[in-house]
Amino acid sequence: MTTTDLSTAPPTGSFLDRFGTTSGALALKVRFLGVLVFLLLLVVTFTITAPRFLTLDNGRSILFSSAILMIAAAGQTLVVLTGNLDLSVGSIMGLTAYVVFDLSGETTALQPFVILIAVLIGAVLGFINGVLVSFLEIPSIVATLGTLSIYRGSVSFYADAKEVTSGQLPQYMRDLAMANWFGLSAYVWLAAGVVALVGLVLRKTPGGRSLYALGSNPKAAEYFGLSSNRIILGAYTGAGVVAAIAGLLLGARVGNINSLLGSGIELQVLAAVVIGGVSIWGGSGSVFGAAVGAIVLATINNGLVLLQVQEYYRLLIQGAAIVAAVGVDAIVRKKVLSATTRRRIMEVDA
Amino acid sequence: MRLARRYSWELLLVVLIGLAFVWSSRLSPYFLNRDNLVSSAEFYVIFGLMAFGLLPVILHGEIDISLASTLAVGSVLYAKLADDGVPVIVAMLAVLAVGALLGLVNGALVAVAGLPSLAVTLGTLGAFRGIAFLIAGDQGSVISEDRYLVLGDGEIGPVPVSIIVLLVVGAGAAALLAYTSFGRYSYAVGSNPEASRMAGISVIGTKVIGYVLAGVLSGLAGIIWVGQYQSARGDNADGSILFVITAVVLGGVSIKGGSGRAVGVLLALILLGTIQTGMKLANVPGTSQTLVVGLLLIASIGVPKLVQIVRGLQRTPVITQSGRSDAAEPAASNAS
Amino acid sequence: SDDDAEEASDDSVAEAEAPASSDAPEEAGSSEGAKIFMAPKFTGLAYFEVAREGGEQAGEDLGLDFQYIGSDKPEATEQIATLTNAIPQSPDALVVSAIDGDAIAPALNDARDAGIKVVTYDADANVDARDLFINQLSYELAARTMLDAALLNSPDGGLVAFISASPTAPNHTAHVNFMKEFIDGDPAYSSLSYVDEVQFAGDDAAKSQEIALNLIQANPDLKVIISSSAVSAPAAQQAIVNAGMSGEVWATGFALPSSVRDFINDGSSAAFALWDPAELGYVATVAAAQLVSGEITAEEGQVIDAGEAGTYTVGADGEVLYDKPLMFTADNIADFDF
Amino acid sequence: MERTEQDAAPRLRVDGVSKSFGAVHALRGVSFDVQAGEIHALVGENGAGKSTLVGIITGIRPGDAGVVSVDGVATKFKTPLDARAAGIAAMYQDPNLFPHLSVAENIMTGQFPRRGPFIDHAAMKTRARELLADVGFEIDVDQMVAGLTVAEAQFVEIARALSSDLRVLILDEPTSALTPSEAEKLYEVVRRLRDTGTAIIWISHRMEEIRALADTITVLRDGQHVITSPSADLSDDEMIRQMVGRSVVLENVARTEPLGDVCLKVSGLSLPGVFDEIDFEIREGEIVAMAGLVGAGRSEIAQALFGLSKGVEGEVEIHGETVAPRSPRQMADLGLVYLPENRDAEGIISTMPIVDNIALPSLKSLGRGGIVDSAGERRLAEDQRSALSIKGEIGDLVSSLSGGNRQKVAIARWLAKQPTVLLLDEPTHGIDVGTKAQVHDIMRELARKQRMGILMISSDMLEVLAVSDRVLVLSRGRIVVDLETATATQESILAAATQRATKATVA
Ligand SMILES: Nc1ncnc2c1ncn2[C@@H]1O[C@H](COP(=O)(O)OP(=O)(O)OP(=O)(O)O)[C@@H](O)[C@H]1O
Ligand SMILES: Nc1ncnc2c1ncn2[C@@H]1O[C@H](COP(=O)(O)OP(=O)(O)OP(=O)(O)O)[C@@H](O)[C@H]1O
Ligand SMILES: [Mg+2]
Ligand SMILES: [Mg+2]
Repeated sequence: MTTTDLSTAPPTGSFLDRFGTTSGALALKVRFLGVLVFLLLLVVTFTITAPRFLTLDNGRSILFSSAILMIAAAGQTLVVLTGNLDLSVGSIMGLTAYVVFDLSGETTALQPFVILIAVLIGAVLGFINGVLVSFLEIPSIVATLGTLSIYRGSVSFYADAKEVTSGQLPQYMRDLAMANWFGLSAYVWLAAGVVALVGLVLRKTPGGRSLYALGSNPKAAEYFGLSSNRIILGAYTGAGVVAAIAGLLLGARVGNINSLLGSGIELQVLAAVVIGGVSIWGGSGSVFGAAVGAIVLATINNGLVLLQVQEYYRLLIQGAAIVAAVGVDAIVRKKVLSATTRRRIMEVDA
Repeated sequence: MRLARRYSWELLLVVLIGLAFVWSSRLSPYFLNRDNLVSSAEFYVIFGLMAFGLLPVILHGEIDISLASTLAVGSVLYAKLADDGVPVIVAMLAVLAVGALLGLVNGALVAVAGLPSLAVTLGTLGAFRGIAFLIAGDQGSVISEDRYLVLGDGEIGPVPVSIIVLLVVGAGAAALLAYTSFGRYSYAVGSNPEASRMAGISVIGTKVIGYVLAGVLSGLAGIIWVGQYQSARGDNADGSILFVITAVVLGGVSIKGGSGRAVGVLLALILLGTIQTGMKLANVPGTSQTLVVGLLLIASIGVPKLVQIVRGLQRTPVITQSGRSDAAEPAASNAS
Repeated sequence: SDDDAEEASDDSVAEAEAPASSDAPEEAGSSEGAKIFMAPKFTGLAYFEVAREGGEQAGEDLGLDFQYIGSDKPEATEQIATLTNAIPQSPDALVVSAIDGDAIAPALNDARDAGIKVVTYDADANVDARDLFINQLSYELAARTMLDAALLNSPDGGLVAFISASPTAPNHTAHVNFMKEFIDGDPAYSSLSYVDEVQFAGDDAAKSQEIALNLIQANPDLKVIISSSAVSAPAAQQAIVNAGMSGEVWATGFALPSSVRDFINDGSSAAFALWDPAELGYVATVAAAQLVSGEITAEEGQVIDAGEAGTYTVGADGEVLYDKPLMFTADNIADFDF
Repeated sequence: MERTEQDAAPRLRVDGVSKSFGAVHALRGVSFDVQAGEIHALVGENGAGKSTLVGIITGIRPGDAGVVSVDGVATKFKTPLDARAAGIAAMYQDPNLFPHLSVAENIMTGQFPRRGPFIDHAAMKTRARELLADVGFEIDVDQMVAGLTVAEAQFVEIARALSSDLRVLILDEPTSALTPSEAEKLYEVVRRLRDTGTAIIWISHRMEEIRALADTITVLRDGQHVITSPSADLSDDEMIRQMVGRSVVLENVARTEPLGDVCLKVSGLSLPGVFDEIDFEIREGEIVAMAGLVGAGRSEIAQALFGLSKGVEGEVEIHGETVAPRSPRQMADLGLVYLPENRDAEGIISTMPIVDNIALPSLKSLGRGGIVDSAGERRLAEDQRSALSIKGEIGDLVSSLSGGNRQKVAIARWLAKQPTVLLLDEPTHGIDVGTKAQVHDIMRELARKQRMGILMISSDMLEVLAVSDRVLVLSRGRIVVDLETATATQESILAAATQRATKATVA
């Protein structure tokens, strides 16, 4: 064990020197780099095995495919950071897309307010999740498992087996799904925007930092006077809003919307978040990691189609990637915790 | 009185089952028909087996969402072995062994490596499903040789073998938890893993056994699947884990671990089965069924808490802000 | 091929009528009041809703007690539960689209043991688990229809790729196999070639789109994506439109006209195919009613008279070919209101 | 010391504050004043209620009764943030930082400077740097707390407690994890703050530190206020007497039985950074006490012997056989058991009945083939219940018991396994005096009659003197003294425990 001489100035040694003494911080950095390395390895593997893989066009295509998952993963990140999770994300997406486009299809006057309505719906659904988890103290897995069914049930009830067809969508939403801005699909920019916005909120606002604080050390959060109920409520509401936006974009992209839209996507979203290095224990990870996680999943899907590999292997590879990701998380977590909780008992004089 | 308090959740379930029975029989005149009750019960055997498998895992404070995929591996493997004419007993043992192996994989990752169970089993959920498809190939298989179907299709007198299997497994689970050291360790580990370790219990071993049991029972469910449906495909039981978790939680098993009983799970299965059967018999649209099950799940946990909060508001606030899990204590002491 | 089917049914009308009526003396041709349940794969899909309308129409025409049952979850166990719970309600017949034809077979057999007639439509169950299968299109005809649609989109032919719902959907698998066979062997389709590996999208629109894009990337000279899934085909076309590749790549296959009307109208697609699901549902329900009344017994050669919807002859293994493919093009798309 | 504001109300007044946790009375009517510009030491044995008082003053938990006033104004803080707004801050005993956040964020959480909806990062960092500079500490405020050393983290906590209008600063055992040079740094900061008029409450177990710093000393004992006195008027001996003074005098019962063979022999036991070169033996029938300040590493030694630690070096012999402790299960099977100090978290499973708790470690030997012998189990529990006179029925939940009875359950579950070596960590911590005496009798009975070897870790001097045959005094991970109890006094033990051990120190 080393003793830092307190009188010395801030460490100014080489890059590695500096990380040598701060293993926890290093571990977290490595964890994020790890996702990128994993993505890089995937890219290299596919580039070697699938000649068509490394083209600009294919890159664009992968980004476009991952855009909606990125947004949904950004919302999920908010919740996972607090040490909870949201299994109802697919249902929120489906419900929002269906209801919003159905309403705007029938009442064209509503068309300009599509986004606003979606945000409202998402906020309400997320708020309900938040109340269940925070005030009613229902473990998040149970609460959102319940709302997964309830929200999905509600949308099928509402839809009554009808479909919203692409013609009913507001023209500007349809245009958006086709738009290309600066050589990339508008969706990619929007996803980048949402991720950046969520990232900004998480990094730069007091609320965002309290999400991390709560997940990082709930007891300390209490000592610091943070209200865990309010933070959790905020996280779920935010996640609901972001999921609603994802749903809206998914609906506009798909065109023909039925009440099943987005079902089952929660597992993909969780996978993206976990692979992206957002710790399932809460408190660590970034929304950018989650976005990279989404790209990783899209890359796997793309590469395997390029390689003409059977669907089954996709399931296997994705599963292995998740397990590997949490394995790395566990090691990182140990490092982080050991750095702050170890109490030095003996004197070690330099 | 003490017994009544100890089994208050089960009593509540029994009352609810009674109400559901009345409701269902009013909803549909066909409900109280013996054959119908039997065949409906048969339908829930597969979910019940997975629920009893999930029970120890949740009791230990963990979760396993990969069980339906394990079932699929079991069913397609069993079908494959049946196709190859492997002796029935050998085929069954092989499937159970593979179920155990898959459970062991989960258990090792969760208990030995200390990884979060939700994420681990999210991974193996996909991986095991992939294995099931690899075994099954593109097409499913149809099994018609009766000797392979006894567990799912056979009958002893008027009672289907599969129901007997479920009841035996349920009784076994109840006995395992109530009368064996494993059961005692399970509650201990789920209630307080640190104290359990300090008491010389192998927390890792206990959790691993839980996962292995879950795997074995899912494998058994796969065998029954083949018996009941005389076929197997890679996508068998896809999506059924939500129902299984609902049954376990509704059965009064705390998702945080440490409490819950097999009887509760059985009663929850009966309750869910009664409601769903009633609604299906009345041809209630599927959407309402989804809604009702979701609401039931949340209500089962949310309502007691809500009552507690309301009661707490009425009393002068004696606050325990310590942020510990002793938040539940006041209610318990209040009741006594 | 359309004509073939009608000729065949015309021929057999005379022979079939006699046994049909003599076989069931006690009910002598009346299905009035018969209780018929229609169970789609799962509820909430527009295609099945259209078929339901046909069933309801038949119910009205024949004075049936028609009910539509099912779960909104696309899971075999859910359909099994639905069917199991239909039996005690003693319907006279079940009209079923099988989500897993093998797995629901025992339930259907139970129904038949209880004296319930079983008719499958859209997706068949095990042959011995039902009385009749009203097949919308024979697998060969379905394959040809989709290839024809592909050629309408891309007259010069080119590379095609397939998206199916799942490896376990037998009709999709059969369609693909026939399409491959025809491309390999039939000179009419020799301008086409295909990507061997089939992709699976599980009737999920979002996934279909991702796969479509990946297929385009994987195969630069890809011309047509073909899918038998009424979800995947329009979704894939939408993905192509979104990607700004209309006119370079096309998606086609089976789709409801309502879901592809815009593509056809704006010229991004020349043709999609299907049949009339409402009429299919109508025919299936009529067939069920006639089984109930004893007008037919599902023997080979018997004729189902569905009034304006036509007459159909029972083929081998109780299979009834509806076989009326529809090709939606710019010329006729306005005529379809489903 | 000039107190210009003497006429005004005291900076902080604690008046009749009480607090119970269930059956435990952590504080009973505690009252004392703290003046502006003084360092006020708050001392008392473990469990005296010091930390509980800190929590009440800073709004972490409400007291049951009593008033805390600042500058004559009664306060009602709902959260620590309210307290901070009123200029009252604390550095709590257990580390409370967010490992994943940066140093600056940890310092400023809850009171981020804002620019619009955003945190003003520049301002935040500047402020954090200023506060760190105030405690004479310079580190990169952007780095993550997870990367800090323990001492650095401690200074971050202190910096966090500071603010421009700081009126009262409470430090709960701030130096327990610091080296002397680091501690010295902290003393300077505190003195400087005092000189600018802040009232400081300093909680510590270290004599020389209290002597060097405190202007005034308040002693708590068993949740009650004993004395508040200027430091100069309170000698070390007197202070210790006030801390340990008991209403019931524990009797020292002389041992009459001879000692048996060595049942536990430890040589050269080391865990890097925690304890070093620990050597001792325990004989059958002997009670050996291990004394020392909190944090001396006593629990760690016992835990290492029980197979709970990895990376332990050295040799352990049980009844002459060398063993390598790997797991509690293995050690319990070998007859060596450990009673953890953290009773509720580690010693018992409070949601299970008494009988289950007692039988838990013995289940395997009781039943056959994994089946629990419930009759045997109940018999076992009943025997222990009556032997240790545990209140209540064996079917009762342990959560319904008082602390003392919970502790008896925790002891009973090991006794049921008939071990030969007992490691008891603070066996009477936080239990009432009557039960305490009972536990002492039980220990004597086990050693003298049943010939067990007992290692008792205790911070209660009188208990050490009354019960043990021999005392090992630990300081900072090393045994500094090994005394026959007959020749030891409280003062000699405390003196040894508070001295700074060096490797050369041998008693
Ligand atoms: N949250 C709690 N629940 C139950 N009992 C508690 C709680 N917090 C403290 N106690 C009990 O209150 C008493 C006083 O504890 P406290 O931590 O205030 O003592 P202390 O003087 O700070 O001791 P130390 O010197 O060991 O830090 C102890 O008996 C302790 O066990
Ligand atoms: N590695 C560690 N990680 C976290 N906390 C630790 C660690 N080592 C010691 N502690 C904590 O430091 C405190 C004091 O350490 P320890 O228990 O070893 O001292 P002790 O001499 O046994 O004191 P006592 O038993 O009188 O409290 C304990 O509360 C313990 O939980
Ligand atoms: Mg304290
Ligand atoms: Mg200790």
